[in-house]
Amino acid sequence: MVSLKEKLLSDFEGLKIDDREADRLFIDTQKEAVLSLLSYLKKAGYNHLAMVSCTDWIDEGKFELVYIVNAYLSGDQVFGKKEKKCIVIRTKISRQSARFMTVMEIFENAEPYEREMHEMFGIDFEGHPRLTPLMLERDYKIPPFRKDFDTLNYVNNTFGKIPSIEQRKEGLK
Amino acid sequence: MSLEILLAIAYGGAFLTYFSGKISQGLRDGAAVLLSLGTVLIVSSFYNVPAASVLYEGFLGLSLVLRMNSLAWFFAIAIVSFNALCVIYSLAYMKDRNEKDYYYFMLLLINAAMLTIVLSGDLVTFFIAWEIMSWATFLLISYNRNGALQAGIKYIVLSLIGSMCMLIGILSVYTSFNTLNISELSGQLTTASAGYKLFLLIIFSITFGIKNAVMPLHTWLPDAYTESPTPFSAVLSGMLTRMGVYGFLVILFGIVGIKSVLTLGSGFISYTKTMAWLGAITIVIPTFIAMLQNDAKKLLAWHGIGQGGYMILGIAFGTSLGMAGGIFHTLNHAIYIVLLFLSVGAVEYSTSGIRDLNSLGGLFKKMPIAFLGGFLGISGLIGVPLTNGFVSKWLIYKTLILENAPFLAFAALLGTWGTILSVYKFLHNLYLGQIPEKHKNIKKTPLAMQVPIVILSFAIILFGIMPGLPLKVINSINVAFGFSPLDVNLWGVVSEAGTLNMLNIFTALIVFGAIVWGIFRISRPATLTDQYDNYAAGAAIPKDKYHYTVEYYAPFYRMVKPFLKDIFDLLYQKVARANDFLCDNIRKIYTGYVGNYVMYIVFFMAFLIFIQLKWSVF
Amino acid sequence: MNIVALIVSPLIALITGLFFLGLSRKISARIHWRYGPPVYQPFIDVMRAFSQKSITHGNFFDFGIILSLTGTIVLVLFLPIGGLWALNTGGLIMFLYLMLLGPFGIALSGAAAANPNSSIGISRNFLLALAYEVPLLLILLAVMTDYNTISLVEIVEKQAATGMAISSWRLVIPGIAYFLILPAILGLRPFEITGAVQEIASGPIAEFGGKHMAFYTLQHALQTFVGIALFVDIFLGGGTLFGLLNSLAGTVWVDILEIFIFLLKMVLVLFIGLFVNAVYPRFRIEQAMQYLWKWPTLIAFVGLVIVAIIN
Amino acid sequence: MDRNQISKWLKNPGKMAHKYSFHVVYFCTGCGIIEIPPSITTRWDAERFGIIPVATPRQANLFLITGYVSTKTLKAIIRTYEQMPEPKYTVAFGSCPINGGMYYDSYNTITSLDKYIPVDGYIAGCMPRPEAVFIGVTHLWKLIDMDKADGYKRYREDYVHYRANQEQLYGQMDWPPLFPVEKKEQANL
Repeated sequence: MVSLKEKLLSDFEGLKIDDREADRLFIDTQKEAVLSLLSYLKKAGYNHLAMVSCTDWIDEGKFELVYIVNAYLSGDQVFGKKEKKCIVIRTKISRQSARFMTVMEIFENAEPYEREMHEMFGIDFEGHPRLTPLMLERDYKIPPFRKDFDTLNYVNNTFGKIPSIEQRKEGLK
Repeated sequence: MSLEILLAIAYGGAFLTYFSGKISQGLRDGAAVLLSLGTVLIVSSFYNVPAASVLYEGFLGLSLVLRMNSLAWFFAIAIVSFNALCVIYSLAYMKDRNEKDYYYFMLLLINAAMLTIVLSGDLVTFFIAWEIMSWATFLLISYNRNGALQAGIKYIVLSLIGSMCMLIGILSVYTSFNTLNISELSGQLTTASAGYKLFLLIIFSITFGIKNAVMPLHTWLPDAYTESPTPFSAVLSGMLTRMGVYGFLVILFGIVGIKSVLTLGSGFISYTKTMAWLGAITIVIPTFIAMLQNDAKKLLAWHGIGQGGYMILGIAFGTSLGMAGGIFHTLNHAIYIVLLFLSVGAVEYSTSGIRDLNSLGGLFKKMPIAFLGGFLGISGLIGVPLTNGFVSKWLIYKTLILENAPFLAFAALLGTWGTILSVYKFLHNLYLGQIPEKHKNIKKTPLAMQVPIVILSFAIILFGIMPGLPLKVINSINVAFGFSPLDVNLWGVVSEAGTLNMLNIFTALIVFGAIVWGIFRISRPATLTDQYDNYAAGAAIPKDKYHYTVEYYAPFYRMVKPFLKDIFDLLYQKVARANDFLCDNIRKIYTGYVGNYVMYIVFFMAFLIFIQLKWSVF
Repeated sequence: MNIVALIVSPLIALITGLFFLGLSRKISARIHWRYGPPVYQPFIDVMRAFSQKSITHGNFFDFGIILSLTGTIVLVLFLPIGGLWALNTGGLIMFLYLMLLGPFGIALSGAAAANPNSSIGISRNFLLALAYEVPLLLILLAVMTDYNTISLVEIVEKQAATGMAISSWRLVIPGIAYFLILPAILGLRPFEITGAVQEIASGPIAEFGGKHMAFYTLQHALQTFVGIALFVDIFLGGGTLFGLLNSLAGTVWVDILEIFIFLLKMVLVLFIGLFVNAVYPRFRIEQAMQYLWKWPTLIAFVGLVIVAIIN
Repeated sequence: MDRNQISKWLKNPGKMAHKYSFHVVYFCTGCGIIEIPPSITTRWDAERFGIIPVATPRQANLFLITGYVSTKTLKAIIRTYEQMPEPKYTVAFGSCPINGGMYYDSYNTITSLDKYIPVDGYIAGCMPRPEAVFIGVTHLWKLIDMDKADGYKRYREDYVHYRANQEQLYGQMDWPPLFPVEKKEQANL
C-alpha cells in the first residue's frame, strides 16, 4: 500500500511534507499548486475544508495562507485507516497587493472565511461572488488584523478623542 | 299622503335622475339626494298610520293591493334611510367613475322595488317587485364588468330559482283559494291540510332562504358583495338581503299563522326545528370562514351570511321574545354592516382601490372618521354591551336558553367568538399597526363620506343605550302577529326571568370610566412618541417591514384549512358543468341536413305504430 | 342594585386580586425552593409604575387601556361576592359579553402601539380565548339550563338552598371541566402564551410604560379575581358554607362572614390552580388549542348532554 | 432592611416603591450575563428584593450592563436606555465599561461607557458573583435615598453633549434625538 506521502511526492513536485505529528500532515507549497492539491485531496477522501486562516509575517513581507482539510467519512478512504486525520496546506503570498484565487469552486464553504480574510487582512480573492464586510461595522484605513495596524494609537485617536461629558460642559462655558 | 303617491315619487324619481343626468351631473346628484330624502320624510310620516289602498283592479281579475302596517313601516323606514345614506355616500365615492346616471338610476329603482315589496298587500305585487329588485341588483352587481359579471350571473341564477319557486307557490295558492290578498289568505289557510302548509312553507323557504343566504343556499353572497361597487354592496347587505327575513315573516306569521307553523312536522323533526338548526349552522361556519379571508369586503360578506343565521334563529322559535330578537337584529345588523362597508369604501377611496388586508395598516392616524365608523361597526357586530348588536343578541340568547335549546345557544355563542376574532383581524389589519410610507399622505375622506359614517355610528350607540325606541315598534309588530307584547321601557326589557336594563350598565361604564380616566390624567403625563420609537430589541425600526398582518391567525389557519372548502359552491359548480355537458350533447341532434330530420320523423312514426300494435293505447 | 356593593365590591376585588398575584408569585417561589417576594409586592410594583413617566402612542393607545380597566371593573360589579352584588341586569349573558371588554381593550391599545410583538401577542390571546371559550360556553349553558335562569344571583341563591352545585351529581362534570380550563382563563403557566416574555417580549403589553403598566397590572389582578370568583359563584355556592351561617341570619355579621368565606374558597381554588402553574412549561398555541378542544370540551359536552336530557 | 419603616413609606412612597421593585432589563452585552441567571433562580433568588427580569425596556427601571461594551452593542444599549421610562438607573459590571479594562486597546471595544450614557454605579469584579450584585443593589438603594442616583436627570440636562458624543462616535445615528437638541449650542471640541 503506497502511503499518501509518497503518492503526493510522486504526483506533485516542489512539496515540503512534514509528517512527524501523529495525525496531521503539513505541506508547504507554492501558491500555484494549492488549487490542484486541494482538488486532489478532495478526490482522495479529504472532503471537509475545516479552516482557512492567515498569518502576517511582517518582517518577511509575506502573508501565509493555511488551509486545513480533514476526512469526515474516513471509512471509504483510498489510503486505508492508518492515514493522517487532517492535512494542513501552507502557502506564502506577498503582503503588498495581496491577491489569491478563491477555492470556492472546490470547497463551497470557504466563502465566509475568505470574506473574513478580505475584511481583516485586505486579501483580495478573485472570483469570490460576495466580498462584502462580514463582521466589522466601521471601515478602517488599515485592515485591523495586520501587524502594522497600531491598535493603541487607533483607540486613542477615536475613543480617546471623544471628551467626557464634564469636559464638554467646560468646553462649552 | 297616500301610498300611491309615495311609490310614484320613488319610481318617478329613479327615471327623473336618469334623465337629469343627461342634462348635468350636478342636477342629477341633487335630484338623487333630494328624492331619497323626500321618500324618507314621506315614509316617516306614516308612523303607526295604517293605510290600505287598491293600486289596480283588473290584473287578471286580481286586485293589486298596497297596505301599510307596523311591520311594513319598520322595514320601509330602514330601507329608505339606508338608501338615502348610501346615495349621499356614493356622491363622493363614484366621483371619478363613469356611467354614473346608470348607477343612480339602478340604485333608486332598487329602492323603489324594495319599498313596493314591503308595502305590497298581495302576492302578485310582491312577486312583481321581487323580480324588479332581483334584475336591478344583477345589473348593479355586474357594474364593474370583468370579475363582477361572474358574480352577477351566479346571483341571478340562484335568485331566479328562488323566484320560480315563489311563482309555483303563488300559483298553487291561487288555484286552491283563488285570492292572493295576504290578509284574506291568513284566514283561509288554517283549514288547509298540514301537508299542503308544509309544501307552501318549503317552497317559500327556498326563495327567502336564497335571498337571506341561509347556509346551503348562500354561495352567491360572498362574490356579489365583494364585486359590487361599495355603496351598493352596503345597500345590498343592509336591507336587500334582509328582504328574505321579511318574506319569512310574511309567510310564517302572515299567511300560515304561528299556531299551525309550530305544530307542523312529526315527532322530533319539525319545520321550526330544522329552520333553527339551519340558522345555527349558518352562524358558525361562515364566521370561521370569514376569519381566514384576506379581502376586507369578502370578510364582511361572510359575516353577512353569519349574522343572517341569528335572524332565522330568532324567528324560528315563534315566541314573542325570539321574534323581537330576530326583527331587532335585522335592523341592527343592517346598521353596522352598512357602516362597515362604508368605512371600507372610505379606505378604498383614499388608498385608491387597495382592500387587501395583508398590505394595509396604521390608517387610523390618517382617517379618524373612517376608523371611528370601523371601530363602532365591529363592536356592534361583536355585540359589545352599549352597542345595538348586544341587545338583539341578548334577546335571542334568552329565548334559546328559556326554550331549553342549549346546543343552539352554544352554536350562536360560538359564532360570536368567531366574530370577535375575525372582526378584530379586520380592524387591526386595516387601521391599526404601522402605517406604510406610501400611505403617509393619502387623500382625506371627503365630507359626503363622513356624514353617513357619523350618523350610523351615532345610531349604533343610540340603539345600544336606548333599545326601547325600536323595541316599541317591534312590540306593535308582535301584537299584529298575535304574540303577547313584551313590557318594554326606554332602557330595555323588563321580564321575569332576568331583565335587561341598559341604563345601569351605561351609568356604571360612564362613572367608572370617568374615575379611571381621572386617575389616568392625574398620574404623570406621558410623552407622545412616533411609531418608529418602538421596542425592537435595541435596533432601529426598518421603515415598511415592522408590521404583522399576513395570515393573522396562522396557527388556527393550519388547523382548520382542510375543512374550509366551500362544498356547496363546488357542488353547484359541478351541477352547472354537468348541465353544460348535457346541453352540448343535445345540441348535436341539429345537424343541419334535411335528410336527418326526415329520418327522425320516420323513426318516430314507426315507434308510435309499434306501441299501438302492442298495447293499442290510443 | 344596592349602592354599598357598587363601592365595596370593586375595592374588594382590586385588593384581593393584587394579593392573589403576590400570593401566586410567592407560591411559585416556594415551589422553586426559594423565598420569593413579599405577598404585597404587586402593590409596590403598581406604586412604582405610577411614579414612572411613560410614553404614549396617541389617544387611542390610552383609550384602549382605559376601556379595558373600566370594562373589567364593571364586570366585577356583576359578581355576587358572598351575597354582595351590585348589578344583575342581563345576567350571565351580559357577564360573558363584558368579559370580552378587558382583552378587547388591551388588544386595541396593543395594536395602536404599532409593535409586531404586541400584534402577535394579541392574535395568540384571541386564539387562546377562542380555545377556552368552547368548553366555558358549554359549562355555563349546562348551569343555566340546569337552574333554568340566566341571572347569576338566582344561581347563587338556588345553591344556597339546595347545596353547592358541584355536589349535585348533574353539575359535577361541568365543574371538573371548568377546573381543567381554569389555568387558561387566568393565563397561568401552561397557557401563558399571550404574554410570553421570552418569545414575544411580553406580548400585547410590549409598549406599556409607567402608568399604562400600572393599569394593566390592576386589570390583570381583577381578571384573575373574576376568573376564580366565577368558578366559586357557579359551582361552590358563593358565600354560603353548608348552611353554617343560617343561625345568625339577618345580622350584619352574616354579610361580612359570607364575604370572608367567599374569599377563603377563592384562595383554596387559587392554590390548586397554582400548583399546576409552577411546574408546567409553556404550551405552543397549537398544543393549547388541541388540548382545550379535546378533553375539557368533551367533558363539558357530556355534562351539557346530561343536563339537557333531564330538563 | 428599612423596607417596613412606615414613616419612610409615607414620606416618599415613589422613591421607596422604586427601591423595592426593580424591574431589570439586561441583555447579553458582555461576559457578565452568565451571572444573572443564577442570581434570579433558587440559590440566590433576586426576587426577594423585588427584582424581576422584564422583556421590554418600557416596563423597566434598572438597566444592567454586564461586561465589556463593543461598538455594535453600544448602539443597542443607547436605544434601550432611551426607551426606558424616566426614573431609570444603570449599573455596569466589572472594569471594562469604566476604562475598557482588559480590552483597553481593542479597536472595537468602548473604553468608557460614561461618555455615551450615564451610569449610576459600577460593581467591581471581573464578573461579580450574585452576592456582589445584590450588595450593589443595596448601595443603589442608598444612592436613591440620597438622591445621588440621578443618572437620568443628567442625561436629560446634558442630552446635547451625550448626543454629540454618540454622533462623534457613529457619525450619523439611526433615530432622531430623544429630547429636542438646539443646533447652535452644540459645541464639539
